[in-house]
Amino acid sequence: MLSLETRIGALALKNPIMPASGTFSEDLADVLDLGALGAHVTKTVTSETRNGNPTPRVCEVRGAMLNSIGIPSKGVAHFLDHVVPFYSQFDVPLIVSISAGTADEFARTCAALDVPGVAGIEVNISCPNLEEDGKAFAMRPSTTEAVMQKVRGATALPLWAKLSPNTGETTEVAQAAEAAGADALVVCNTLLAMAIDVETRRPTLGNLMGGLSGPSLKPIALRMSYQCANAVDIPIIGCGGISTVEDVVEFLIAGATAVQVGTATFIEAGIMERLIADLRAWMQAHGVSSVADLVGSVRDQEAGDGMLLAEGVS
Amino acid sequence: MLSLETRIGALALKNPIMPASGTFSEDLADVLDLGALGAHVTKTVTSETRNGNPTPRVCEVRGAMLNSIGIPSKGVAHFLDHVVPFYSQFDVPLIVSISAGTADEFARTCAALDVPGVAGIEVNISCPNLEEDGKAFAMRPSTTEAVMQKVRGATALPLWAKLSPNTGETTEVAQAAEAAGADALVVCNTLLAMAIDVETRRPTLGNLMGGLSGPSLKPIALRMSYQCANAVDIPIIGCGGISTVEDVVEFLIAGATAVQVGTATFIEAGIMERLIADLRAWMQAHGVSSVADLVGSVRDQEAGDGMLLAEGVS
Amino acid sequence: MTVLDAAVKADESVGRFTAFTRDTIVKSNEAVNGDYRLLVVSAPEEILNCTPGQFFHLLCPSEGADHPYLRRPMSIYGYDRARGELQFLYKVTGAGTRGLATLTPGAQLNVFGPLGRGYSIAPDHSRIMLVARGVGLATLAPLAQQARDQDCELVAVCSARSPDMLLSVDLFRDMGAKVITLTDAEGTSGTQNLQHVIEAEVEGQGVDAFYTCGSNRILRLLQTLSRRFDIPGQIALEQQMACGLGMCQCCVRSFDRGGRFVQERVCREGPVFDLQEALSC
Amino acid sequence: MTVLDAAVKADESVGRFTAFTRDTIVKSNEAVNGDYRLLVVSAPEEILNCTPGQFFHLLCPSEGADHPYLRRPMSIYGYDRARGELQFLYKVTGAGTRGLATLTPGAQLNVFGPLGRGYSIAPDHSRIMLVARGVGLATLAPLAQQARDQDCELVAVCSARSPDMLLSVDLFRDMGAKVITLTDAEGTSGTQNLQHVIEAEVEGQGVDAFYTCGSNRILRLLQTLSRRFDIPGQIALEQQMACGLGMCQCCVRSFDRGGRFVQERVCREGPVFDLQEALSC
Ligand SMILES: Cc1cc2nc3c(=O)[nH]c(=O)nc-3n(C[C@H](O)[C@H](O)[C@H](O)COP(=O)(O)OP(=O)(O)OC[C@H]3O[C@@H](n4cnc5c(N)ncnc54)[C@H](O)[C@@H]3O)c2cc1C
Ligand SMILES: Cc1cc2nc3c(=O)[nH]c(=O)nc-3n(C[C@H](O)[C@H](O)[C@H](O)COP(=O)(O)OP(=O)(O)OC[C@H]3O[C@@H](n4cnc5c(N)ncnc54)[C@H](O)[C@@H]3O)c2cc1C
Ligand SMILES: Cc1cc2nc3c(=O)[nH]c(=O)nc-3n(C[C@H](O)[C@H](O)[C@H](O)COP(=O)(O)O)c2cc1C
Ligand SMILES: Cc1cc2nc3c(=O)[nH]c(=O)nc-3n(C[C@H](O)[C@H](O)[C@H](O)COP(=O)(O)O)c2cc1C
Ligand code: FES
Ligand code: FES
Repeated sequence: MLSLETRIGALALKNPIMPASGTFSEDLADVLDLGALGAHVTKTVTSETRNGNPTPRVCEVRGAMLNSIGIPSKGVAHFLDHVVPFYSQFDVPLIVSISAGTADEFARTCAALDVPGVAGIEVNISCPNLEEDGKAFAMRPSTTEAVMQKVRGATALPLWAKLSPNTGETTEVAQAAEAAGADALVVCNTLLAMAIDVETRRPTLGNLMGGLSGPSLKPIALRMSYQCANAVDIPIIGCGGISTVEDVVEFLIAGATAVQVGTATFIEAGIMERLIADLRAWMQAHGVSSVADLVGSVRDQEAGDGMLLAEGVS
Repeated sequence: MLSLETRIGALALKNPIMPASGTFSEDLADVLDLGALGAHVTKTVTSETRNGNPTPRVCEVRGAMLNSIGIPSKGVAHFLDHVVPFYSQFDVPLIVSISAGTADEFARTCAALDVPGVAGIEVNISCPNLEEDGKAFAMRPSTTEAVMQKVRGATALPLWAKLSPNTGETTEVAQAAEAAGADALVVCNTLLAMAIDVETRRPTLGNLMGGLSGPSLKPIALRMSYQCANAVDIPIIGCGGISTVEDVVEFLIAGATAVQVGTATFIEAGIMERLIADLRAWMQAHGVSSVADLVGSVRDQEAGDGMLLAEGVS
Repeated sequence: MTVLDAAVKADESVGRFTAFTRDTIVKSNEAVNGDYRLLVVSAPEEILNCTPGQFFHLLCPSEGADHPYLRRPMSIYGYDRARGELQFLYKVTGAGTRGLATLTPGAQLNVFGPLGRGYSIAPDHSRIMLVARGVGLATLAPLAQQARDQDCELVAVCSARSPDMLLSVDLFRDMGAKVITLTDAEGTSGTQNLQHVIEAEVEGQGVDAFYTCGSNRILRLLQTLSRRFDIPGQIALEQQMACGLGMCQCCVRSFDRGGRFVQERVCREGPVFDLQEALSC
Repeated sequence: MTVLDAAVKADESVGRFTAFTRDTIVKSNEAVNGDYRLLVVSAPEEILNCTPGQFFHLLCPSEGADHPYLRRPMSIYGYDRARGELQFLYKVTGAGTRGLATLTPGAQLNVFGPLGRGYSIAPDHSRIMLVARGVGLATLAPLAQQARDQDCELVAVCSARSPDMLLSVDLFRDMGAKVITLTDAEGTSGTQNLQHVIEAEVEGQGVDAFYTCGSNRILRLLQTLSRRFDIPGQIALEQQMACGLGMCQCCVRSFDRGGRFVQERVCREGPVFDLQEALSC
């Protein structure tokens, strides 16, 4: 009786595979059955309309990509009128990613989206804090806590805090989000990076710098997922570079309860559907009957191979 | 009159290519002419002998590697007796990388290495601060400044501070190092990461987590090099994932005055010699006669392609 | 990256889905003149439900030091359902197209599509004109067949360095189009002369719509003539792409919608846009 | 990764340098029995200055989803300066060796070496014994030739599942060694019997030194016998490697040097170590 079900707090997902914000939209219905996914996670939306960053907005680097899309947004009103109704046709939890420049605006945006059809809010705190030095909220525990407290006060919906790899305080930020009432953590967003065209000497992104995503990010996101799973008691949703079923399983073993797939969808549009099938096959082949049997099953006490008994160095 | 010469403060290097600490030793003389390199940078040494981390100490991930070697060290005394004399046969500046658990021990180690034959000290502040919460000195401006001030007081030799990518405060750390008297910044060390063998469910490194190096690190190290070059007035030495002459040129354009080559040497032992030749050829082909003409020549004011004139979103 | 050939699911998915990831087999891949190569692949039926102006997103093979990671967008140069064939005409410019150029007959090429919104010929139009230069011909070529299928006369104004356009010229003639060639070599491809040629057609037998792609110079000229003669038009644009499907918003360009700038996704709202709304750059 | 074939510099570098990065050409690469494959490459002279027990660090090709990034260490199974030939005997276990297995005659294989410290036969030794099991034979094989070159008698005790060892047995016989085969199939490969066999040789014609590699069981037995009979020995060990040259310190293992544990680099101080100092694990 193999089951792919998993739970993120109050939310039951039919399987642990969902899209990452900004790499998914209604348009994917042209390619696969959106009803098959564990959850739907929409592109980050802001309360007002926004333009996003100058083009070029993406470039590729060795085995990965950079993006500086920014958060072009048609605003919450448009989102409520056009996007939420679209997803209501599916029996899949709809998670809406939001962003804002201040904690209060986060709360207002969150409240406006607390409507039937929205199953949860993903709080994208990787955006600049406009009231302080412009550093992303997710870079510090204090600013993370400030935002999460405000949004917690604004809704009873499940709240997922999306962490950033651009910090030296991963576990502190995770704990701050938990303390402020987050129901789960999404680990993680893109990592700030850059590339320059050596022929033109121009940065390859219009915005100079952008976020690294894809396979190169995986070992970093996996480390952060493991650290967070050990630092908090709320579920972790792994995200970063996932493109094979082994990647999915690796995140689950590290402590994630579900995963998000981003950039891989750009390379193979139907990949999420395939990963669901592959995960079932992997579990069958390995005699694992439930996702919960994988989650956090890392044998971290048995890491060393015991070959070093050194008291001195030759 | 093409010249590969470059200057790092008081030090004149015959070319901008040097090894990264921990990926180089006397043993490379079996393979190439060590006299051809721009500088020699030794594996981090501590004052006392140390064992390093349990094995397995390395593993590979997609297009990159993780290591948790740690700092096995035979101590400063052994270093002075055996290593410094070896390098004195070459007309190449010898840069000694040091580490310690406290700022005072950093200073003592530095003072002990201020001997003829040593041309500069690379201060590897990516090691845990034993007096505070165990976080690496390089993760915060305050701890960076504390160490750099002490070592500055201990020697008149050129001091290079080696920054870590595991921080959300890259420019603040860079400025702290400069303020405390660093003569140059090496940007950067490895990025904390992890991998798990899904069959055994064991972490693939004996030490659970380790540092990511190789091509995947490049866009991150390049971003940091660019940020630092804009934040401080001392030279930047780029490091991270460099394996082609285009990589070298990209770092120079971003603002680095020289580069360090690490992991690439494991794949192609003679790569540094080749990069020196390739750089000469590249400069020739591009009509560039001196390294200084490349350094910091990024056209960051011309990044966008001007295709977005949006006032609204459709 | 191993990509599942989902052909097994083809039956149930056709109709419901519009874009497909499929492994195709290279039939030929030859240089057709100085800069361009013609790639012909055999493709399953479900991906051949194409409209001229649409594109495929190609997973280009790695070769040597080149490791193209993202897919590369490529206009449909030709599609033939009966023969199960798909064609691309491309110019080798970087890692991805260098990879394409290494494909030999029998090799696999993974394609994703058809994608985007193509050209349309209004049912009441009986004489249309396409104006193309260089690799733009690749995008406009299938319009000739469409015009013939709709019993619409076509005037193809082809501008190029002398020998480059020959392939498409033959193709256009085969489709019964009136072909006017303007070449740098003969000094006939300048804007002035191009304008005269177009005006002569408009004022002579008449033109119901303009079709073009790419070149800024041609865009500006056609916009002027289109306004002056009140002739509608369509243009196919290019922009860097990641997803190709409308999800990532990387491929936006600005358009002038009645004096207001709006952003649209080239992969989704385009690549074919209204001639007047397009902005040259 | 394109690796420079630095053959042009070969002349000036030989003598001065001891390890070289070179592209070799595959002559053959065939399964020799159930688990093992024999890879023969033609190699330039400067890299054939080998000692038995040394290894090369191989840049294994990518194949499908496998992208081996680091090099893979592989013992020298055979080297022949006159024929310009280098041989490896390997077992397919993961991404790197799967890649090796795809190599066909004519393909290039980039190798780095020879590396490490090999076995040595003391000038005053006249009868030595090697004890090997499984793929360990790959490492010990070239010792037979060395023994013959030094006019030293060799007893080769080869333990294996029945058919696996045949290749090396023939090789040892060709080199004039006395070969004793012990197999699981015949029930002769147990520790007890192995001990009897070795004791018989030691107490019979005598043995001046033991040589082995790999297996913990054999290591422990040989350490006991070596102490009891005061016979020196050498063992080749394995450990994961990155640089292969001594720079990265990832390949360390612990050794017992007179009751004190010390760490040594398998790639540099080894892979061949003193039998008594090695620790089984
Ligand atoms: C809808 C559409 C249809 C196209 N049709 C054709 C065609 O039929 N024939 C043809 O030769 N070319 C066509 N192009 C351009 C083609 O996509 C690029 O030449 C190709 O992507 C270059 O890839 P590369 O790796 O060889 O070059 P590189 O310069 O190395 O590419 C680097 C990156 O920039 C992107 N890029 C570079 N040039 C363009 C471009 N002009 N448009 C969009 N992205 C670009 C690449 O996709 C890649 O992500 C089309 C582009 C679009 C958007
Ligand atoms: C000095 C030396 C000589 C060797 N000689 C031979 C030989 O002649 N024939 C042979 O079949 N094998 C030999 N091995 C083992 C061989 O190196 C490994 O089987 C091979 O590296 C496995 O790589 P893989 O990618 O196929 O397997 P994977 O398991 O996918 O390898 C993953 C990583 O672990 C490392 N690794 C795995 N197994 C070993 C091992 N036993 N020793 C060291 N690193 C390992 C790999 O190098 C790689 O970095 C030798 C090892 C050493 C250290
Ligand atoms: C083009 C693009 C746009 C993205 N937009 C958003 C966004 O709007 N909000 C957000 O929280 N994350 C965004 N992300 C980050 C992804 O959700 C994800 O965290 C990241 O890409 C790492 O996962 P991956 O390696 O699987 O892509 C975006 C990523 C990409 C590549
Ligand atoms: C095996 C290994 C050991 C290292 N040891 C050290 C060290 O002792 N001190 C240090 O400052 N950096 C050390 N580093 C980091 C490198 O110097 C370099 O900063 C990093 O690897 C990024 O460069 P690369 O991608 O070119 O390897 C080590 C890296 C590796 C791979
Ligand atoms: S390429 Fe992703 S939206 Fe157009
Ligand atoms: S493999 Fe690098 S020191 Fe041995």
